[in-house]
Amino acid sequence: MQDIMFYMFAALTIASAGVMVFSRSVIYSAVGLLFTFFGVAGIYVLLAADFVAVAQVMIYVGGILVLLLFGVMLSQRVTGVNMRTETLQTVPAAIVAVGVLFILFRVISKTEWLVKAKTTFEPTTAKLGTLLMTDYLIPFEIVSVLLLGALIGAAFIARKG
Amino acid sequence: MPVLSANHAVINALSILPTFSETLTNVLFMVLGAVIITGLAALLALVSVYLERKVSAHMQDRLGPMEVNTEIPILKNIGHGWAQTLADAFKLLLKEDIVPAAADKKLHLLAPFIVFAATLAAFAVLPFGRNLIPSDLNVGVFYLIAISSFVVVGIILAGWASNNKWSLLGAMRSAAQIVSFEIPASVSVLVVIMAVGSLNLGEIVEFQEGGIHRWLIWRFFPFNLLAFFIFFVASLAELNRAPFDLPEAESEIIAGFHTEYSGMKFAMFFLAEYANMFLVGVIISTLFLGGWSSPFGSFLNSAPFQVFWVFVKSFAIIFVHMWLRWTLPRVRVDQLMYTSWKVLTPFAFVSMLGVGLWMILIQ
Amino acid sequence: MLYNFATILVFLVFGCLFVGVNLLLSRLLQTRNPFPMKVSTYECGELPEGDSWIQFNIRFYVIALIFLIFEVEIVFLFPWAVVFKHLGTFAFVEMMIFIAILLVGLAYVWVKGDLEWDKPKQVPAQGLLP
Amino acid sequence: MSVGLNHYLFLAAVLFVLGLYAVITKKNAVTVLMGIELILNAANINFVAFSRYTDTDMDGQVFAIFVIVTAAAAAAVALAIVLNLYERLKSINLDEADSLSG
Amino acid sequence: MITSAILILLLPLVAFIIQIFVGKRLPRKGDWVSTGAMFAALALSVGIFIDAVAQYEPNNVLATATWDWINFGPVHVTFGFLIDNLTAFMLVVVTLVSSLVHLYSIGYMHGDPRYNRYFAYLSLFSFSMLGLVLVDNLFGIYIFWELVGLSSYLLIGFWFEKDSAANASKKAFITNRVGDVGMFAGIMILFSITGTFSFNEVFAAVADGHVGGTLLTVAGILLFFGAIGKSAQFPLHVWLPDAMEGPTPVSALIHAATMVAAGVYMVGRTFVLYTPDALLFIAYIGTITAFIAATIAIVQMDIKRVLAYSTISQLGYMMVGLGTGGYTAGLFHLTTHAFFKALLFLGSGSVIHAVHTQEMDEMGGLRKKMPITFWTFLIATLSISGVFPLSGFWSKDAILASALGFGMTHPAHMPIFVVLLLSAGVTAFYMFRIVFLTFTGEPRDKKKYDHAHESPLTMTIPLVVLAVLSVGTIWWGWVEHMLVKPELASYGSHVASAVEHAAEEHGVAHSAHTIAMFSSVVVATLGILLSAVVYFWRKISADAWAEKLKPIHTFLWNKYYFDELYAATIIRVTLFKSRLFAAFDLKIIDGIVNGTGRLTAAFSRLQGSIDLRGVDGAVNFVARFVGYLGSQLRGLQTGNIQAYIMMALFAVVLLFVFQQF
Repeated sequence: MQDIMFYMFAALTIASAGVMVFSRSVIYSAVGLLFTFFGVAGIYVLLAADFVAVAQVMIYVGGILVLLLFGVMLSQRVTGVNMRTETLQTVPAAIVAVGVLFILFRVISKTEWLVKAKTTFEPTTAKLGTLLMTDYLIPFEIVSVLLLGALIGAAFIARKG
Repeated sequence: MPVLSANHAVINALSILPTFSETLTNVLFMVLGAVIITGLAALLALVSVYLERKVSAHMQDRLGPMEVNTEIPILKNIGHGWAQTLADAFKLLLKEDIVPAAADKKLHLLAPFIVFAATLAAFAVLPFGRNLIPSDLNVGVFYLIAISSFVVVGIILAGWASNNKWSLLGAMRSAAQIVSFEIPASVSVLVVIMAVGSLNLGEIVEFQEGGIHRWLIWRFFPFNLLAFFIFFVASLAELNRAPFDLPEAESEIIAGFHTEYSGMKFAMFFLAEYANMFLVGVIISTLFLGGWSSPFGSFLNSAPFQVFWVFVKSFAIIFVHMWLRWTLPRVRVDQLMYTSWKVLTPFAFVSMLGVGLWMILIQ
Repeated sequence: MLYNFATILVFLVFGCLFVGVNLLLSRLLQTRNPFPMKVSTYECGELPEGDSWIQFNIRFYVIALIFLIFEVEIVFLFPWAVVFKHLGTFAFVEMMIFIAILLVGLAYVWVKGDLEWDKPKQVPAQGLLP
Repeated sequence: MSVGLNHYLFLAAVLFVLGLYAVITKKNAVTVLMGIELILNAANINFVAFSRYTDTDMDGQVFAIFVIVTAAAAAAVALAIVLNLYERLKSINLDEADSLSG
Repeated sequence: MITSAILILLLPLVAFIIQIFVGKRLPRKGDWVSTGAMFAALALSVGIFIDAVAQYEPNNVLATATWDWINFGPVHVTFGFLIDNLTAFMLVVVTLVSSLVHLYSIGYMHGDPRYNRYFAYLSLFSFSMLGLVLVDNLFGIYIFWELVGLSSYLLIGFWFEKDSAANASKKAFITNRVGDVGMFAGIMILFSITGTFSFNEVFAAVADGHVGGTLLTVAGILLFFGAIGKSAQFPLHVWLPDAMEGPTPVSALIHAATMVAAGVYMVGRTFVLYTPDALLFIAYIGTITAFIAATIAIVQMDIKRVLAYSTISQLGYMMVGLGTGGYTAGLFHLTTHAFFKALLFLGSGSVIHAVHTQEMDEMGGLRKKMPITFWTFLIATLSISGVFPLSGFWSKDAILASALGFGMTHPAHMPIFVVLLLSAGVTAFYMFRIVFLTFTGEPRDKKKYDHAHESPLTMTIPLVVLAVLSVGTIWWGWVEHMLVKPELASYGSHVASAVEHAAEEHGVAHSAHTIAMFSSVVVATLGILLSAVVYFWRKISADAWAEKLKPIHTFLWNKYYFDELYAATIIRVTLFKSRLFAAFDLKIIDGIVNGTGRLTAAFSRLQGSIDLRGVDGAVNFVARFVGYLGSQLRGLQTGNIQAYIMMALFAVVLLFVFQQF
C-alpha cells in the first residue's frame, strides 16, 4: 500500500515539476510548482516526517508560492494570459542536465548507503521541539537573525525599487 | 489509532459485511467517513445560507425567504421558505456557466477545485466526538493553518484566470487580507497549544473536558480570552465576511474574485465560503469552547450529545458571525491592515507572553 | 499516523469529486448560448477598456513578504509550543529572544511605514508609477 | 520491490535536474526562482530520506526545516531584487540583465 | 749585565733616530751625537768584557734574557740576549772599531753635504751589528743580518750621485741577498724540525739526535751560504771590491772589521751544528777564497781594491780555521784582523784624503809627508804578514797549525795546508808591495806629492790606537783560554767522528803547532824579500814579469773574469728570462686580454641581438597571444548568468566523464 502511495506521489511530483519546467506561461509553472510542493509534502508523509510535511505545505505553498504569484503579478506588463517565458540555449542545457542526471544516478546506484531503515511511524513534532531547543539552539537563534536580515533587506529593496 | 480498532469492532459486531482484511476495512471506513462529511458539509452550507438570510432578515425586521416550499407532506408544513437555498442550488445547477473568452480556460476551471478541496480537507481533522474524528492527526492544528494557505492560492488563481482586472484586483486584495490576518490567528492558536501541549485536536478537547469552567477561554484568565477574541476577529477576516468583506463588497469591486464565475463554479465558491464558515465555527469551539465536552461537566457527555454540543457551539459562533455582518460598518482597506498588523499581532504576542509567563511562574 | 494522512488524501479526492460531479451535472443540464457580448469581461456593464492588468502597488508584495517571514517564525514556534510544558524557563527565554528579534523586524517595517495601506493614487491605466 | 532509500534519491535527483534545467533555460527571473525552489526541495527530500533510512535520528528533518526556512528568506530577498530589476529594466528577462553598470 | 747589553744595543738606535730626524738642525750636524753614543756603548762593552775576563771561565754564559716574541698556536718564538765570552769579545771589537771610525769620519767627511745622514747610517749599522752579536736565536740573527746588509747598501751607495757607487751598492745588496736566501732556508729547515729558533734549544735538539745526519749537513751548508754571501767567500765575493766606492771609513768599519766578520761569527756561534762534512766544505771554500783573493791582490793598482781582496783572503783564512776545527784560532784571527785591517783602511783613507786619488802609481814617497800614517800602516802590514811578535802572526799561525793538524789526521786534505801556506806568502808579498809603492820611492806625481799633507788629529788618533791594538801580542793566552771549542762531547752519536777528530787533533796539535809556526815565518820573510826586491830595490821590474807571464797577469788583472762569468751566466740568463717573460707577457697575456676583450664585445653584440629579437620578440609574442586569448574569451563572458551556470555544469559533467576513464 505504501509503495503504491510512493509511486503515486512520485509521479505527481515529477509530472507537476515537468509542467512547471516545460510550460510556457509563468502561471502554469506556478500551478505546477503548487502541485510539486503538494507531492513533496506527500513524500515527506511517507518518510514519517509529518511536521516537516505540514511545514512544507504551510511555508512553501502558503508563503513562497503566494510571494512568487505576487511577484509575477507585479512584474508582468504583458496583458492577460499569454505570458510567454522564452527560453534560451535549451539544447545544450538538456544535454548538460541529462549528463548531471546520469552522474547522480551512477553515484546513487554505486555507493552503498548505511541503510538502517526504521519501520514505525511516530509523531515527530515533540521530538523536533526538544531538539530545536537543545541541540540546535544556536542555528535556531541564527535563523532568527537571518529572517530579520531578510525581512529588513527585502523591505528596503522593495521600497527603494 | 483508537478510532481504527473501534470502527473495526463496530463493523464486525454488526457483521453486516463478511469480515474483510484489516486494510480493506480501513479504506472502506475512510470512504464512508469522507462521504458522510462531504454530504454534511454541503448540507450545512445550504442550512447556513438559509440561516444567514433568515437571521439577516429578522435583524432588519423583515421575514426573509418564506414562500419556497415543497409538496412533500411532512416537509411542507415547516414553512418559512426552508427550501429556498435548495431551490437556489438547483437554479445554479441549471444556470449557464459563462467562461470569459480572454479567460484562461484551464485555470478558470481549476480554481474552484482547489478552493473547495482545500476547505473539505480541513473538515477531515475536525473532532465531532470522542471517537468521531475522521483523521486523528497528530499535527492537527498546524495542518489546519497550512490548509488555509491552499485557499489563498486558489483565490489568486481564480482572480488571475478570469483575466478581469477588477477580479484580479479583488483576488489580490482578498489574498492580502487572508494572508495578513493569518499571522494573528496562528499566534493565538499557539497560545492554546502552549497551554495544552499538543497539536492533536482530540487532546485539546480532552484537555478542556469537565464543565464550562475548564474551557480554555476562561483559563489563564485575561490572555486566553484575548487570544479567543483575536482568533475570532482574524477568522472573520479570513472568511472575508462582515466588517472585512471588502473584496466582494457590492459597493466596491463588483463580486471580488469570482465576478467572472457563474453557474455551478460560482456555487462551488459560495459553498466553499459557507463551509469555511462552519469550519471556523468548529475550530473556535474546539480550541476555546471545549469542543464536544458538555458545559455541564460529565452530564450529557455521551457520544450523541458530544456531536450535539459541537453543532450547538459552532452554530452559536456562526450566529455571532452573521450578527456582526449586519451590525458593523465595512472597514476601509488601510484600517483593515492596521487592525491586523498593528493591533491583533502585537496583542497576540502579548497574550502568548502572558500565558508563557503564567505557566512558568505557576509551575 | 499514515492512516490519518490517508484519510486527508481521501477527503481531498472526495472534495474534487464533489466539485467535479456538480460541474459535470451543470454542464449537462445548462443551456449554452455564448455570444461575444456575454463572454466579454464584465466591467460593471461598460465595455472593458485597457488591458486587464494594472500596475500593482508594491504594497501587496511587502505584505506577502512580511507574512512569509512571520509564518516561518510561527513554524518554529509550533514545536516549541508543543514541548513548552516540559521545557524549563531556559527554553522560554530562548524563544523570547527569537520572538524579540523578529518583533524588531516588525517594528522596523512598522516604523518604515510599509504596513500603511494608503489608497492607490488614481493613475491612468497605462501610466507607470513614478 | 519495496521502496528503499535509492528510490527517494532517484526522485530527488530527477527533481534536482528538472530544477537545474529550469534555472538554466528560463529567461523569466521568477521562473528561475521557482527552479531554485525546486532544487532546494530535491535537497530536502534527500535530507528527510536519509533521516528516515539511516540511523541519524531527527537531524535530517531539523535540517530540512532549516533549509525550508532559509529558502523562504532567500526567495523573499530574491524576489525583492527581481522587482527592483523590473523597476529598472522594465523587464525581468535575465538575459537582458547582463550589464553590471548601475 | 742585561741592562747594559740593552743599553749598548739601544744607544746607536737612539742616535740613529735623533740623527735622521733632527740631525740637520743640531750644532755640527749632530756628529757628536752618534760618536758620543758609540763611545758610551764602547765603555759598557769594556765593562762586560772585564766581567768576562774576571770570571775567566771557558765558554761560560754570563747572562741570558728571553722575552716571548711571537706565539701563535703551537709556535713559540722567543727573543732574547745571550752574553757569553764570544759575545763579550765581539762587543768590544765592534764598539771599539766603530767608535774609532766615527772619530775618524768627523775629519774625513768634513764638509760633505749629507754629513748628518752619514752619521745616521753609521749609527744604524752599529745598532744592527751589535744586535746581531747579542741576539740568542737564529731568527734574531737573520733579522740583524738583513739590517746589516741594508746599512752596508746605504753606506756603499752614500754618494749615490756617482753611478758606480749606486751600482756597487745594488751589487752588494743582491749578492748578499743570494747568500741570505741560503741561510734562511737553513734556518727554516732547523726550525721545521726543532720547532724553535733559540740556540740552546736547537743545540739540545741536535745533541739528542732529533736532526738527521744528512739533513743537518744540508742545514749547516745552507747556513754557511749566508756566511759566504756576507763574508764575501768564494762564489759571492765579487761585491766586496766594488764596495770600495763607499767612503773609506765605511770600508774600514764594514768591509774590514765588522760586517764581513759577521759570517765568521755566525759560523762560530752555531759551530756545534756543523757536521764534519759541513766543516770540510767550509774549509775548502775558505782555502779556495784565500788563494784566489791573494793572487788577484797582487796585480791590483787601486789601494783600496788591494785591501779589499786581502780582506777576502783573510776571511778565507778564518773559514779554514773554523773548518779545520781550529775554533779559537779562527775567532782570534777575526779579532786581530779587525784591528789591523781597520788600521790599513784608515791609513789608506788618510793617504787618499791627502793625495785625492786611489791609484798607487800616482803615489809614492809619501813617507816623509805623512810619517804617522806611514808608521801605523807599516805596523799593520807587518802584523797581517804574520811577522813574529805581532798579533797577526799568532792568529795566522794558529790557523795554519789547525790546518796542518787537520791535514795530518786526514792526509787526503793536506793540500788545504799547502795552499794556505802559499797564500800566506803571497799576502806578505802584496802587502809590502803597497807599502813600497805608496810610501817609498820617488813621488810619481809631483803636484800631488807637494799637495800631500799629514791628516788632522781626529784622523791620526784612531790610527795610533789601532796600531797599538794590532801589536797586542799578549792576548793569545786569554783568547785560547776563554774561547774553548764548545764541548763536542755533548754531541750525539752522529757527531762522533767530530769528537774523535778533535781528540786526535789535540794529540797532534803540538807537533803541528811547531811545524806551522816555523813554516809561516819562512814563507812570510820570503814574501817580504821578494816584494822588496821588486818594488824597493827595483831589481826585478814588475812590468817585465807582467809581460812574461802575460796570460796569467791579464787573467789575474781581470779578477779571474768572475764578473764577466757572472755577467755571462746569471745576468744574461736573468735578462734572457726577463725578455722571455716580457715577450710572454706581451704576446700571450695581452693576447689573452685583448682576445677576451674582443670576445666579450662579440658576445655582447650577439647577446644584444638575441635580446632584441629573441627576448623582445618573445615578450611581444606573449603579449599578442594573451591579447588574442583575451579577445577569444571575451565571447564567453556574456554577462548572462544562466550561460555561466551552463558552463559550470558542463565542466562538472566533463570532469565526471574524464574521471571515469
